[in-house]
Formats: sequence, C-alpha cells, structure tokens
Amino acid sequence: MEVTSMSVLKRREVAVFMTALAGIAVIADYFLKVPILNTAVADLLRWGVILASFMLIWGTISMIRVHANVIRKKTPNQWYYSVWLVFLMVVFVAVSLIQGLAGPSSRWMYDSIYVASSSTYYSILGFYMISASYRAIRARSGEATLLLVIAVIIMLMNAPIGAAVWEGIPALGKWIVDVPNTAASRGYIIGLAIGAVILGVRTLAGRERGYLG
Amino acid sequence: MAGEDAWTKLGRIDPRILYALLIIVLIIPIITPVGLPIPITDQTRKTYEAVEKLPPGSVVVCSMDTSGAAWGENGPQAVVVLKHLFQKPLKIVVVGFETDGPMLGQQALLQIPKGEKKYGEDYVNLGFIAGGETARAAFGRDIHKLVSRDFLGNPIDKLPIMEKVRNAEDFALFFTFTSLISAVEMYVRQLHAPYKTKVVAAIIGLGVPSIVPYYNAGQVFSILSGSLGAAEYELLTKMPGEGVRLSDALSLSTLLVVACVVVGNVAFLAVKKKRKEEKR
Amino acid sequence: MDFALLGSFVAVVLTLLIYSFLYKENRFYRFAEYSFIGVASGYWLMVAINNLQSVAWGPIIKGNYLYVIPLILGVALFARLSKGYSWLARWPVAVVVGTGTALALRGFVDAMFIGQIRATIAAPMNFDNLLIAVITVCSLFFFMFTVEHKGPIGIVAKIGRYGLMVYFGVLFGNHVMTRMALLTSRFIEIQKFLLRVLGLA
Amino acid sequence: MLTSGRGAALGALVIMVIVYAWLLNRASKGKVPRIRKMAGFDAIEEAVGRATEMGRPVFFTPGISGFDHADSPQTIAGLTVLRHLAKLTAKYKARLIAAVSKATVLPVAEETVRQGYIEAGRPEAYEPSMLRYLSDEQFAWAGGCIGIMHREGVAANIMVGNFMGESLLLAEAGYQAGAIQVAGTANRSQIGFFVTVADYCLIGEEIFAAGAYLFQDPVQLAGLGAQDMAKWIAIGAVALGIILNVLGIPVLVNLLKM
Repeated sequence: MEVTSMSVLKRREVAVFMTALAGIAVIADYFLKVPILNTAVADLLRWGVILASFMLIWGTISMIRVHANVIRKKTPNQWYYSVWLVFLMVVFVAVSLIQGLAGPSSRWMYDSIYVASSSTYYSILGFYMISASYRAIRARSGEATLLLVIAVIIMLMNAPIGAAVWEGIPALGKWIVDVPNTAASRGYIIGLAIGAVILGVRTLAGRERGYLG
Repeated sequence: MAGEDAWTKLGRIDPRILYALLIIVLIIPIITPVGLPIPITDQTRKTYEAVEKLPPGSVVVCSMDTSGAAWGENGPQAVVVLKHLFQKPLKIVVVGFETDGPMLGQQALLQIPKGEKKYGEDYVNLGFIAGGETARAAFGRDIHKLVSRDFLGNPIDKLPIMEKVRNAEDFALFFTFTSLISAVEMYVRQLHAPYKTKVVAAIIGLGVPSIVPYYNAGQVFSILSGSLGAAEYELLTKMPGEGVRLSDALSLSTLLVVACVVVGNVAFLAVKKKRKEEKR
Repeated sequence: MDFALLGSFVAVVLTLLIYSFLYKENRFYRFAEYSFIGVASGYWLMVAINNLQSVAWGPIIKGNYLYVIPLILGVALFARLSKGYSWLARWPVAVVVGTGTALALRGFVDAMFIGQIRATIAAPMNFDNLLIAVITVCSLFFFMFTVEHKGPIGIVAKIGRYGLMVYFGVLFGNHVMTRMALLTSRFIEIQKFLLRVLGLA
Repeated sequence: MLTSGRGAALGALVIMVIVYAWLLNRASKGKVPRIRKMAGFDAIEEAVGRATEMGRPVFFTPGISGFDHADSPQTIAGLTVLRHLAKLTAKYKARLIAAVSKATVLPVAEETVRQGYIEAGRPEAYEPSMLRYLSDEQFAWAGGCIGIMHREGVAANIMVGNFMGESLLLAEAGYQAGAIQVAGTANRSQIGFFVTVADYCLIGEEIFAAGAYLFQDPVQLAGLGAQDMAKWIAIGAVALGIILNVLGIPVLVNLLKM
C-alpha cells in the first residue's frame, strides 16, 4: 500500500493539479469579494515569495556545482577562473555574515568589484553601437529607411544639440513619440496581453508542462 | 572604378578606428564641459511638481528595480529624486524587487544629505523581496504580513515609520527606478489596476517608448527618461549632479552615431548605385 | 589606508581590463568577468537568506505556524539533487508557476487588454487621438495570423507594419541614448579616480 | 460578490477561455484555421539553397535564454525553427552549424536537429558536431558565434529566439561575413537592429507562430486562432468605441469601467 500511494504522488499530474488549483484561486481572488478566499490567496502570495527565495538559493547552488565540476575536472584554460569565482563568492559571504550585508566590507566589494565590472561589461555595447551604425545598419528597404529616419530624428531630439540642427526637431520628435509610437506600441501591448492570456490558460489547464522539467 | 573603391573602402573601416573616435568624443566634454542647454520635458516637470505638492507626512516609495549594469542611468535618477524627497517633510520607503536594488539603494542613501531625517522614523530600507510579480502583489496587499525585517536586520514593528505604511493605499507616490519594461508593467498590473497607485517610471531611456502608452492611458503617472530625465530633474531642483555631467558627452556621442549612420548609408547607397550602373 | 581610494582603484583596473576586450579577447577580460560573477553570486545567496529571515522566519516566530508549509516546500526544491526524490521538487515549482501565471494573467486582461482599449476610446477625439486609434487597429491587423494579408486587409496590415517601424525607430534612438549614457558614466568614474589621485578633487 | 471595476476584465477572460476551448475542440476534429504567408519563414529555404550553391555552411542560434525563464517560449520558438532548418539542410545537403548559449538547451537542440534529419529521411547525415555549446556567459557565447561566422565564412545566418545586448554584434558579424540573414525576436528593444541589419525579419509575436506555420501543429494553430479572435474583439471594440465617442455616447467606455 505504502508504495502505491507514493507512486501516485510522484506523478506529474499531481504537480499539474497544484498549478491549476493555485492559479484558479489567484484568478478568482481578483474578481470575487469572498473574505476567506481573499485571505487565503494573500497567504498564498506570501508563500510564493518564500519559495522564490529558495529558488534564488537553488540557482546559486547550481552555479557553484557547475564551477565545482570545472575545478574537479581541471578543465584546461578554465578551472583557475572558476577557483577565483568561488573564492570571491566565499569571501563575500564571509564578510557579510560577520558585518551584515549592509556592512562596509560587503558594500566595498559590491561597489568596487561588482558594480564597476558589470556596468563596464554592458557599457561595451556603446562601442559596438558605433561600429555597427557605420558598418552594418543599412536602409536596405522602405521599412528600414523609415525606421532609420525616425531613429535619427529621435537621436537628434535626445541630444540637446538637436534643436540647433533644426528648430523643429524637438516638437517633431515629441509628436512621433506621443502619437505613432504610442499607437503601435499599444497594438503591440494588446497583442502581447492576448498571447500571455492564452499561454496562461494553457499552462493552468496543464497543456504546457515544460516548467516541470 | 577608383571612385567605387573609395566608397567600398569607406564602408570597410577597421572598427578600432571608430572606437578611438568615440573615446575622443567622450573624453573632451568630460574634461571641458560645454554646457549645452537641456530642455525640460512635461513628464519630468509633472514628477517634480507632484513631489512639491505632496502634503506633509505623505509616504513615498522608491523601489530600486535596477541592476549594477543599468546604474549609470538609474543612479543619477535615484540620487536626485532622493535628495529632493529628503528636503521635504515626507516619509520615504526604499525597497527592491530585483536582487541588486536594495544594495544600490543603500549606496544612494549613504551619499545624499539627510538633513533632519532619522532612520526608522522618516525613512527606511526594506531590502530585497524575492518573487517578481508575486512579491509586488503581496507588497501592495499587506507589507507587515509580508516583511518582518528591514535591510539592516531591524524588526519593522519597532520602526515608527512603518506604523504609517501598511499597504498600497498608503502610498502617495511610487517611484520605480528600473531598467526593465516588465517591472513597470508589473506595477501597472499589480499596483495601479487594483489600487490606482500613482506609479512614476524612472526607467532607462531604452524603455521609455514602450511605457508611453501606459502614461497616455493614465496607468503610469509620469516618466523620468534615463539620464536625461535625471539631468532635467537636477535642473528643476537646482542641484546639478551626475545627470547634467553626463548630458554633454551624451549629446556629442549621439551625434557621432548619427554621423556614422549617415556616412555608412551614403557609402552603401553609392556602391549600390554604381553596381546598378555597371550592370546596365 | 584609504579604502575608498583603493576601491576606486580596483574599479578602474577592472574597467580597463574589460575594455581590453575591444582590442581582442584575452585572459584579463575573463578574469574581470569572473570577478563580478563571483561577487554577484555571493550577494545573491546572501539576499536570498536575508529575505527568508524576513518573510518566512519572522512570521513563524510570531506564531504563524502555517508558514512552515512553504518552508518545507522550499526545502523540497533541493530534492532535485537526489535521484529517488527529484519528483518532490516539482511541487514548489508548481505553486510558484501557478501563482505567478495567474497573477500575470489577471493583470494582463484588466490592465493591458481592457485598460488599453478603454484608454484608446475614452480619449477626447482630436486628430492625434484618432490617428492613435487608427494605427493601433492597423498594428493589431499586422499581428493577425489566420487572416491572409491581401486586399484591403493587406493595406491595413501594411500601415500597421509601418507604424511598428516607427515604434522600433523610436526604440532604436532611445537605445543609443542609453548605451552612450552607460558608457559615459564609466568614463566619468575613471575621471573621478584620476582627479582623486592627482589631488584635484 | 463581484469586485466592482473588474467586470469587463472578467467578461473578456471568460470569452477568451471559451473561444480557445472551442477552437481546441475543433482542432481535435481536424478543423484548424489557415495561417497567412510569412516571408521571414519562407526565406529560410532560400537561404539554405544559397548556402548549398556556394558550398558554405548555414549558421543558427536560438538566442541567449534557456528554459527556466519568462523568455523560454522564445527559445522554444527558436528550436522549432531549428527543426525546420535541419530538415532543409538535410534535403539540400548544406552544412549546418548551430550554437547554443545555455548548457540546458544543448541536449534539446541535439535531439531537435537529429529529429529534423530523420524527418528529411537522411538520419545518417546527422553529426553531433553540428551543435556547439559555447558558454553560458553572454559575451563569451556571442564572441564564439562571431568567431564561427568569420572563420567558417557562413553563407546564411539564422537567428530566432530571445536576443539581448548582443543582437547587434551578431547581426553585424553576419553582415560582415556576407551572409544572407533571417533574424527574429520578441524582445522589442532589439527588433530595430534586426530590421536594419538582417535581410528578413520576424517581428515580435511572429516567431511564436513557428510551430503553426512550419509544422501545421493543430494545438498551436488553435491557439493562434483564439488570439486572432481576441484581436478581432479588440478591433471591434476600438472601432465601435470611436464611433460612439464621436457621437457623444459613452456607453462602451462605461461598460469597460464596470
């Protein structure tokens, strides 16, 4: 008996049922004023927050496992980077355990290593923007031409110098953003919302199970 | 033929030359600021005036939904807005729904003048809350049942400011400093739709075009557009800072991009035209 | 020792190491990249633990024992590490996905579907707002997949497509602004450091 | 019992669910909506044909995301395109190189390509070396892709999935390599780069039609049909609302505020 009841729990359908139950409760909560339901869903949301922190911890642990593997196998040209990564991580955790996460040492590491390098890492894209604008971005069709003309007007509007190029630029740019941009972006949003609703219904109905691994 | 060669060559320049050009264009205005004029947009003015008009004791939430990578734009925004808020008789709650947020918020809090304001009485940093959209919804519903400690580890029941801040109905204004369009959309769904919260989207410039429809529909109260928005806000509050410093270099480098697009395309079209003629 | 100055020094060195990538891919660049991922993962772990203390442990010591359930579910996530019990890890995922999907779904219908339609038709009818309504409809036609884009619908969808190009053009222009701002702010950091070292700040 | 102000949303949700259920039911009986022509998907065959003529490889990447993220539908759309592409490279005997950015995507991509070669009737031509896992890190992966495009001199570059800051780098590299490019993403901020650099572009939601368009998948066709119905409702509501607005009758606006 014991074994069979366990194997029922192992089935994917149990998880699919839990997804549907949680989902339907949360949807009903929005449209119905039923105190018991509303309180229960408020609790459910807080549970979701707790589970999300566990997922974050899980993510970090999976990453450590990847790097531990690299180190154990001594993957050439790679393992010493992983050692360095794990070392910095351990140091960060240690200093924040001693002084608190908001303490001076963790803030120092965070600011001078993490913020500095991550912002530099992404700022490189500024350089690529220049080379691509020159070497690859082309008015290859009517559509691309329209896109580029608009982009140039917007860039001139954003650069305070734009008004000096032609005094109509700021007003024209503002109109483009407020009217055609708003409209097309709104169409995009409505389409996006419809797509999300259909995908959501499919997920809650158990027809989309990729997330269960 | 010679002409075509020149155009083709022009289209195939070593990118490192372009990088060097960009570096020069960035360095000059940083060393010798040109002080190009910065026009103030309606949206920035609306944000500024809304803060000015808040009744004393109102609660303003500053949600740091940004990352180290985007701090170059969100940082100047957060610093100038916080500076302004700290000059007013307001209660300020800092929180973050993206991992990097509260730490960056803490850094911003540390670098601004706090005047008379005391931690725990007039302002607080509630730290990071995991869970994305779920966390935002739970936060709007009931903060006290959700969070029990602040970023520094103090129990929030002992902080006097938190007596006034219980749920989304207590927020007079809700700033999100973010690099994510999706973060703003989550507030539209989880704070504005149910509670009509006034959400100010202080978003990186890249995100603005996608947020405008929400502003147009009144679902977002106003927008601060990237570092330019920060610069405008600095001018309005008469506290020029990082945003204004960025704006000159920003102007010139943007012009360089425009020049690159134009020259690159002229070369492209010239080559294309030559080829067509040769075919005839 | 001046830790603030040392901090800016480290920051500037890492900045330059990363920019060396522009010349060509190299070891120093990877070293800087791994440095920030290392600190970031330590930070993520710490904020997650802090968050748990705040949102789970706090209520439990106040006597709300119901919160033991998500705590157990959360631990079940780590069942993935074992072969026999990995199915247990599906449960917390199911709860998170169910709640998250439904929260988004209900908001999408209300704020983004109904909300945006309402905003379009409730606006005072001047030329601009009429144009907004027309282009919105045209762009919706462009995203129709079960209708052939021919005849009048073809024309409408084409207008929608051009409307979208305007949107992407605006995005393009603003994208440039953001990229350049992020780049400039790094340069300003370097300048600040140099001024400090030279004693000019 | 109903929360006021949310009635319209509830009504819309109920209608969408009913329409979707109805279309799914019809699809199970073999009645599916027809799908319009999409130049972006059609261009893939042209690109593969050209690669065969030139005797140079076809490059593919499904973007930066994996399966554990809100953007996973984009990765799945990319892999659907990959299956189609594998069928074509098998048919035209072109060389395929596919590079993935997430370790979790690799086994799925391998299976996808193998499946494509089986479907084309040439399972023996499949080689695991067609797939390359470069790195989980953004720029290490992008740098790897750029290296492949230049070294191998790819004749076609097909990118469908979620692309972030690296979109422009990849498209520029494809352009410099002289490849014919088909690019698609639902990441709004990056589409502009694909439109101006690539030869063919799949815009936003178009990529999610991959399964329906390329494989006539009935469930996905039903989903697209339901979405289009909802779009018709939105279009109808806007048209009617504007007319009523001009006439000064606020009935529909009030209805939507219910």
